[in-house]
Amino acid sequence: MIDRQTSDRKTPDGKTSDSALPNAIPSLTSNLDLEAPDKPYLDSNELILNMGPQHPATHGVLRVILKLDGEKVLGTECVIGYLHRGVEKIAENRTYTMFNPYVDRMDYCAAVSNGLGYCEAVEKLLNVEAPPRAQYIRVILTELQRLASHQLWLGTHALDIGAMTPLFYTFRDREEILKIFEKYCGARLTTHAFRIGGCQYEIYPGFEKDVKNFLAFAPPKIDEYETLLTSNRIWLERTKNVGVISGKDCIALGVTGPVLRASGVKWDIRKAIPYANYSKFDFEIPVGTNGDTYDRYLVRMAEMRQSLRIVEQAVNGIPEGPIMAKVPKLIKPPVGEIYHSIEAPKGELGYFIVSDGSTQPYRLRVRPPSFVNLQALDLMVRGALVADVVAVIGTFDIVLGEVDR
Amino acid sequence: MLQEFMSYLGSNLPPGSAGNQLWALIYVFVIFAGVAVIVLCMNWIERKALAHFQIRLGPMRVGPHGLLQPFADALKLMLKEDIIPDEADAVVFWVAPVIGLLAAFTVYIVIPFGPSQAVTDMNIGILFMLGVSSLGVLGIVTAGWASNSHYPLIGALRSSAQMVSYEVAMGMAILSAIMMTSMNAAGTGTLSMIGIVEAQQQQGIWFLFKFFPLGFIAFVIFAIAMVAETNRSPFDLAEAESELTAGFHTEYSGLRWSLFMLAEYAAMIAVSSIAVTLWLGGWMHPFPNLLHGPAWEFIFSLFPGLTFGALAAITFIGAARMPSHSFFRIQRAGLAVFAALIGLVALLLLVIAVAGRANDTSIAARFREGIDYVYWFMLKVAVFMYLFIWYRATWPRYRFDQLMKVGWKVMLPISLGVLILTAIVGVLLP
Amino acid sequence: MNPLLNTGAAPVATPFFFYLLAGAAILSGLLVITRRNAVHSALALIVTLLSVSGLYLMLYAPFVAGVQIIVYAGGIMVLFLFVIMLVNIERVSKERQFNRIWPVGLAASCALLAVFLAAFTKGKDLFHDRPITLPESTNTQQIAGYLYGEAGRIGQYTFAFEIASLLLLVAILGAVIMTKKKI
Amino acid sequence: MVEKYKRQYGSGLDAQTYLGQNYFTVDRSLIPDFLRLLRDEEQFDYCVDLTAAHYPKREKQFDVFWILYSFPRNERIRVKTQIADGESLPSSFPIWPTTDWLEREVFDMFGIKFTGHPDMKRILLPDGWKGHPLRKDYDILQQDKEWVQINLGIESGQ
Repeated sequence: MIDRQTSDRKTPDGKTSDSALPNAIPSLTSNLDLEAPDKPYLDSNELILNMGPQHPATHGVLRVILKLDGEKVLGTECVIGYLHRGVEKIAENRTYTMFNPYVDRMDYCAAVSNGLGYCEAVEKLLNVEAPPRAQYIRVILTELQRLASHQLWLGTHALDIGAMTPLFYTFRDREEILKIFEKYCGARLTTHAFRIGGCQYEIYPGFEKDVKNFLAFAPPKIDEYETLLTSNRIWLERTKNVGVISGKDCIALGVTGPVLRASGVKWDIRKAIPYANYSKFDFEIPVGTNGDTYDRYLVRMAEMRQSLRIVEQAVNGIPEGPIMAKVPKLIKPPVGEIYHSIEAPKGELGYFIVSDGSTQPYRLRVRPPSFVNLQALDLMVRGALVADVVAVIGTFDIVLGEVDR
Repeated sequence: MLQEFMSYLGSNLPPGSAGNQLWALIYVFVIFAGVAVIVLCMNWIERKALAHFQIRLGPMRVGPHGLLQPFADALKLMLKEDIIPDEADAVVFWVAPVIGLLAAFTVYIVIPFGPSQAVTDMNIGILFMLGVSSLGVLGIVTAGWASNSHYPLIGALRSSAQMVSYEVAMGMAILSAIMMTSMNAAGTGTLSMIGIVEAQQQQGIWFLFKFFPLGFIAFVIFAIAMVAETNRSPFDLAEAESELTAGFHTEYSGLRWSLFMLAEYAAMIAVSSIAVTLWLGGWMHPFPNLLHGPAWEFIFSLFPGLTFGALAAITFIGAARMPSHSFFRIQRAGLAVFAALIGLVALLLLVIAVAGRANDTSIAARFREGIDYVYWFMLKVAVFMYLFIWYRATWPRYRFDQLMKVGWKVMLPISLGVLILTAIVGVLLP
Repeated sequence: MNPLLNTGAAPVATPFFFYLLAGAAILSGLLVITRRNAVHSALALIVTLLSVSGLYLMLYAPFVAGVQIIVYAGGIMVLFLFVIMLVNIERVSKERQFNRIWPVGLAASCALLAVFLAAFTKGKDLFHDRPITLPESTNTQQIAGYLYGEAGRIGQYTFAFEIASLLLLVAILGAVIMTKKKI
Repeated sequence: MVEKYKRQYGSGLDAQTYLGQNYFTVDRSLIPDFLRLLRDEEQFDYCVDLTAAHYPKREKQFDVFWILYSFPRNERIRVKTQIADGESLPSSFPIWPTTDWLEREVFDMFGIKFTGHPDMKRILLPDGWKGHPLRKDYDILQQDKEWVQINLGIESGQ
């Protein structure tokens, strides 16, 4: 019914040479002749619709310019930068430890994993290894944060498509995780839980008990979300083969995280390049088949269960020992540059730090997953309807604090 | 004057067809007041039920358990400023909600709450209802046009296209139900609403169960089309917040906007009462063929009293469980008074039920019958209302093209099939 | 079966309601032709049609009244409004309202007026007011009888009725073909 | 792998490793085809990131980094090149479409133009903004006062 350009086109000679790739993905922005000369507004059946920064369905301040023919989307252009706070410029004027809290403000839905990425990057620069007990605590908190971020995604995504009830279920359960964060490090959202070299605080006495209670509390709740949505006729209708993207296009566009895994590419940094001794825990990586919105939903639901498995193994095996490695009070890493990336809930979150031997990083580059994933929006939405644009923005699970930095 | 007043009470004809304008007028006012009260209660129940679906409490602050919330809303809407966009077409902008309201309310003169409890017994009852409900589209279209801005126009066009296309499926389903009425002895069906229910009474079976699968399928088709007709939950594309801001009534505010809400709820009640009349045997108590005879009559006549008694008990428990902090004193007292009120009504109903049974021709007997009829009718409509709310809590929203696909490619063929099958089965079976 | 339409007690057509509906019809009729804005005249037309359907009810023809509401007010007028909305009417309202050959129109309307007056004055013996003979079965059954024939017999007009529906089918197909841009 | 390319390009290229992460420092002239070579022969099919760093005192002021990763070989390398201020680089959009927004951000922050890029304009800052913030000479409190006054109508951002 909707003539959609199939995304993995083959060139005439069948080889997907690089010449095939670019025109396989028409240049993303220049096709939108926004300055359409003097075409009177309503006469041409094309319509420039502005899903502006304050639109209820764009998660945060993202402005999408849609070029519509009736209901069908001809092309989109994302205008971002409304939340740009110049984090990388600030980093060049702060010492390593002072910059730690800024990192939580970038992807405010998954602050703990931002902190983990930054601390591990600086530890790699200092060539220091956090003690095992600290690493276990870090793994528990990061996986709980992944679960909370996925729950937040599910609530808002279902709300965009029209189902109001899941939002309240997911937020009720997310509350339990935030309580554990609050007891451990005093903050619920921007937690600043870790320090360079390990963890700041010893785990409070009831920590294992709380986490174990949560492990018993969570699985039936996830089943509740599944019963609400997975076999819901209208949910299937609204998400099946909407915003389809193939594995090859994902890799070409640098899309990572659940979106990449839903398109059939079995790649997860926790398994590919293990960090924070993830290699000690066994868990699978859920993979989708045809890369549509429904597969991304299934992949994230499976990831929630995997995170619980990891937390369970980590809580039972917390080793004794110090929680802070020997790190000088004032961190002055040697001259050099390193790149370190972790598997954040949205995708590959990377830190590229160039240090010139002083206490302040010479250049700190953050590779945000949402910023790079958003480029695929135009390809996935071309030929779809306006309601699908809303659904696809939802499946990306983008956070504008991370896109704009 | 008094003679004419008393003369009507004896006859068992609805006032309109008995040519008694005075009583017809009184009935009209009673029904409109009743619908307004039901809409207020619906507003409260919808917010509370939706809240409890979503594990939250819903309005608790205005009055005990938010009972005064609807009145507060109504007052707020009346006092709120009524903005008219400047280039908007003032006349049409004012007329649109009035059309919507007219279309929604004129349907009530034909709805049979009881054999003689309808305003009038038009002999083209259902036809009249279909005609007036199609007028509702006009209200929406003019509202979208009058607000003279981009989103309402799209919203209005979308929802009118949706209503027009689901009216077709609805019409077919109603046709198959009417065909069933003509299977009685006289061989000629009837369009009049009271006639339909009487046909079900004579055949001693609800049309829901008649020719088993057919009646049920037609009922399901009507139930779905009815949700689409009133722009409610899975089909509420007109007010799809995520795409168009609020559909055709974006530019409305204050009292005018509340007129639209009133029209929507009134349309919901009207459409579900059509369903009740056609398929669930209007004012008949359940299982007419199995449980009849004076003993069962008496038991069924106790039901109204018992339900109100149960309601009173629940409110009393609610009042008792309220924390005894001084702040809650007024609220506890308020709730207790409310509970006492409902208890009183329950008592009254029970007394009438008992008195009415004694001798059949007395005023009490007529009252008891009247109350029974209206009670059963309203109970079935209440079940439909609860379904509307339940849909709203669970279903996500249809995309516009899927909505049209379901309307034309799924509902219409099935309803046509049911229509033809009912005809064939009707002719073959005696 | 429910009793006859009414037991012949007070007739439906009370003078008050008749004058009310007739007045509304004439007033809104005038509005239709005088309003400059197309949407206003469309709404006025709807009011006219509804009041005419009220008049039908007075003539013991409820079926025709119901059809009038459904077909005219509910169906055709909705399409009118759709068309008016999609065609932007700024251009139309600027054209001159009266075209040049208005004398011909005036002459025709005077002739019509003369015919009505003649019928009204001399018509006393044309329509002798005999009592209304109520149809033995209700109006809807009577119409069905004509159209589809009493139980078993083919009615006088069944064939004509089917041909009319065929005509409608042709019209629908034409509409589909014309709008078939690219489906 | 490193020896193969050393023989092929000799002077223009040398490979170092630091803390286990090896990277090439490549001369500016080799850029487009060396990257294409890496992608086709060595299957580095995923360009993780493209950034730059500003060294005002050096004669060639900017370091531009490509961080590449190969799925089949599960290996990550970096390619570094140095260009002077005002010079432009051939865009690597034809090789990896993901660099579209990354290059726009580098242009936005550093002012390095990429020739052959489909839509070379600012991505984070407003289009009319003058100055490139991540340059060392761009003070942290500095703002494009003129843009702020025209568009926001306030005296200054501070």
